[in-house]
Amino acid sequence: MLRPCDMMAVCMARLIRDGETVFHGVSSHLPLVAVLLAKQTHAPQAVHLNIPGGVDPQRPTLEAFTSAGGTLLETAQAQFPLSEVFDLSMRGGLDVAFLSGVQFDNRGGVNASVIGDYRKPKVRLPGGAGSAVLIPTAKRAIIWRTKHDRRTFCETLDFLTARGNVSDIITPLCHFKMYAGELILHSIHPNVTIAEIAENTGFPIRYLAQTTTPPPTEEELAALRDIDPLDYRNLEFR
Amino acid sequence: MLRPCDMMAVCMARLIRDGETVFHGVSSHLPLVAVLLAKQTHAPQAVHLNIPGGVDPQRPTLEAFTSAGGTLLETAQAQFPLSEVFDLSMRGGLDVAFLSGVQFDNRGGVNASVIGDYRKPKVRLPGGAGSAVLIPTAKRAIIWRTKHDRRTFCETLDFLTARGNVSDIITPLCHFKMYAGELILHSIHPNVTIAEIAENTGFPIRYLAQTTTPPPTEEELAALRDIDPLDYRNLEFR
Amino acid sequence: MNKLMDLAAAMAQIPDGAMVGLGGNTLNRAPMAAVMALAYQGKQGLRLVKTAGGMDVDLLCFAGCVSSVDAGFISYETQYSLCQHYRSAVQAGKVQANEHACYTVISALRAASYGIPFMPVRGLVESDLVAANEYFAKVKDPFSGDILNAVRAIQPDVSIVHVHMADARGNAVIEGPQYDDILLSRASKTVILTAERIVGDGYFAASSRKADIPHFMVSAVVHAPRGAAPGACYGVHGVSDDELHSFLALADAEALTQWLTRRHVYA
Amino acid sequence: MNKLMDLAAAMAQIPDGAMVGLGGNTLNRAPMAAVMALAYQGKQGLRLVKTAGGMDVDLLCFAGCVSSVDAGFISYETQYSLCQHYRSAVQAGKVQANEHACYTVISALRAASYGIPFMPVRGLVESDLVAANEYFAKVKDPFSGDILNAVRAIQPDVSIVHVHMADARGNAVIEGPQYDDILLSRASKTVILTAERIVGDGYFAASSRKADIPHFMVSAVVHAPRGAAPGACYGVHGVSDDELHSFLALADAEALTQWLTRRHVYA
Repeated sequence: MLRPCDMMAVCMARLIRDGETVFHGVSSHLPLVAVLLAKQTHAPQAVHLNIPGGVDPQRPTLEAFTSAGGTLLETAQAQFPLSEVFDLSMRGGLDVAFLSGVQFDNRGGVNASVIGDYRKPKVRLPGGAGSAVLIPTAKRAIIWRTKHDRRTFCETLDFLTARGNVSDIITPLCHFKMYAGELILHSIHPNVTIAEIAENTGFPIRYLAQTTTPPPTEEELAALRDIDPLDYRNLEFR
Repeated sequence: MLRPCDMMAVCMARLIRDGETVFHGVSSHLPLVAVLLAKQTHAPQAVHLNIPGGVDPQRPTLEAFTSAGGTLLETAQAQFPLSEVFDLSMRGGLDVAFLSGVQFDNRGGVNASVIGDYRKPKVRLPGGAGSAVLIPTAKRAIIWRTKHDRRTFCETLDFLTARGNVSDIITPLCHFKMYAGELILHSIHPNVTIAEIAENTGFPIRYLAQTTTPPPTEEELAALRDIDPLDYRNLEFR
Repeated sequence: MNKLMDLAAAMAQIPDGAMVGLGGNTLNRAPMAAVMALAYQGKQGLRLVKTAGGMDVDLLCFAGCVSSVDAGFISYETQYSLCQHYRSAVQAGKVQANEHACYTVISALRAASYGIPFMPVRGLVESDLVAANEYFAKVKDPFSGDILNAVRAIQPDVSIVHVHMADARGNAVIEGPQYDDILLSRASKTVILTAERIVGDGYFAASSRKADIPHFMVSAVVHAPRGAAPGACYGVHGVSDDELHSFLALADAEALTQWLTRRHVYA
Repeated sequence: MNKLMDLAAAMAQIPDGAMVGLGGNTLNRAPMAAVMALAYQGKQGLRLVKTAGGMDVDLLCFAGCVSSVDAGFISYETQYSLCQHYRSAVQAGKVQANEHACYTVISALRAASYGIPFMPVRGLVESDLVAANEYFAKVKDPFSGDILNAVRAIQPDVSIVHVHMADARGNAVIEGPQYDDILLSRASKTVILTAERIVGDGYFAASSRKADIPHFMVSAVVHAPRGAAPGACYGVHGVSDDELHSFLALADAEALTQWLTRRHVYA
């Protein structure tokens, strides 16, 4: 059985190119595992950056309660904490930032702030964390979201936390890509139908070609089990 | 025989009050010794700040070639390097900065930049180091200068590096103090005459009272020898 | 100067309405013992500042101590999920959520640390946050004439930082990730430390590892072993799952008071 | 990626006219071996950046490599006195002295590091430096309307930093005072390291002391023991009085060439 968390982690990892500087923040076990996977497979020279400031942690012990804990620093080569990662992005040196959100429109807009009015919100969300500054400054902002429904992928955002360089959005159903300013369907995960995606997406699905996301290879799955033996990549689905 | 370097070090040390944050920079053996002297005598809680970032070095080994070397850090309690000392001053938290210069007017102006035109100088001086930002922001800027002549204490500066909170100027001859916006003679060092000072000062000498700087006490002289056994406080006079 | 005092005395230094910076990050090394003492003392109108807060912000909102929160992110991260008390308090209009990017909190603290009233920032290019919040503005680069965003300085009245070691004067070391705590210490008017361990006066002078926070910025030092629990403290302990669940299960303010009282008695 | 190369190859990466940041402070841990190699290679038009420079700036001015110097202070400090070659070059109009306060160099490097075109600064309230230099300007605080000073960002093309330890990829540690070198590394487009000691690839991962400069900022690593001599390198050696005097006694450019050649042969 192909689990969404495995498909998502693999899909995210494959977007990381060798040598790129890559950042993930808090509440980010899936990207954390994806970065470690990329470094263990096709992108050994990717530079793993994170909040505690551990550059390229070597086989860190993952922790359930945080993706920003000290184990990412203790096995690292160099220290380069959050403030410096932000600075790096601001001066144009960050290749990839992994971010999330709660609502997305089909023009790369992200809402992680509120449902309803900003000052009198119906739902106060956790907030965009780095999004408002990283999405416009990182070369590519890759979004992952474990919910895929019409409230998440909607025509109009309640609030625009950030718009900018979103390049990809990965969900349990598919991989969207920005193309000419529009979020289009790039590939459909195995065992998912395009009808299912359309049904759960609040804007019209457009695509250049109907392709299927290549399923995880045996090597990728083995690496995932090795990197994340306690299955924290599945935390968001529990 | 009372040496100018001892008189100056003692005079500078006495200006430091207990508990104050005090900074000196490069080319500053005299203030370095003065701060250590103050901490060893009347101001044990003064906070000694310096370029290498050693807060309150304990009996540091002094080095001839620099007043900004690593020995000030290795025996310190905390690290607080130059950039942070500047920040502290900028936000209003630095009590005393020791600075020097080459020309001084009687309104607290300091020139450490050029003799002649800024772009085509007759003499290019080392530069004001921290002066331009510390003199206006530190609560008191204390100036020391081992030359006392009419070119040094002049009517008009060739260039104004900084003006601001100069509180005192210590020379081999005397102690000037700023009073109501004017640099006035505060005390005359032992064995110096007021005529000698007037002769070597390019602006009129004014004072509220003719007083003599109290000479170093035996305790102060003993502390100086203890702190600075290789006599680096005399470097500028060699 | 000996600044050692008990937690209650240190927290009593913080007046209602104070702007309070909180150290750590989400459930990592947040100053939870201090936060519980603030709640126990019934502080009012605190204005909290943090890049990424979690249980600290949630608990203080639950206890009714908070009037505003300036932060980039408020959550327990994934395992313990959302800060429901923070969320409810904002939705009820009791707490004003001043959403920043985490970086604009950092930029605002840097501005305070540098003694300047604002910091220019890249980013925020297309974001409703700029128009929605008075602490963002446009500034013109005096050299190129270009317009960019700026954030207003944030100078907390006090920051509370949980450290691994401190001496009685307030020299302190944080092991492992320091998050934004060193900056917080510089940006704030003063700092209150809670410390796992109190070391002797000569400790840092003799060590090659110098204190990260120098004593002259600190007004109180509290010996508080496990002062970050039920969150984690790097190198000392992880999260206390049972304690976290007992807090998350609290039904109402009365239950919270009992929970705090029980912890206070045992402290 | 192995970035180890010899000093000549590393310096050959620096083109004429480059803006070059220099690590260290006065005679403390300045990258002297690299500086001598730059002089030996006959670089032209270098634009030097440093808070407080000494022999490094003086030697490059003597060798005719420099077109401008942005710094707060240029001197050997008291014992070895003034930088006569720098002074003469400025007075002859060959080198433009862009005088900063040391702090405005720091502020300008911070601006570059933060990707912003300028940094507001306190200080410079009454100073002829503001009017005399185009890199200072007035900026209006968009919140209060107050006017304050600003300094333009400085982004060196490359900074040269002498470190105690580096691995072949460019992770590096500076022991003792770091001066403004960490900031320089962040503000510059790239960094060239000269290192007392080269450590193995796993060194920093296994150590609790993590590298201060991460590998991805570095383009070249040179093994250069005594790379700060005749200046001092904290914990390794002090100043070389004889060598300093032999340099200070050099009469003219020809003597300098011989002095550099001799050192190069022995390097």
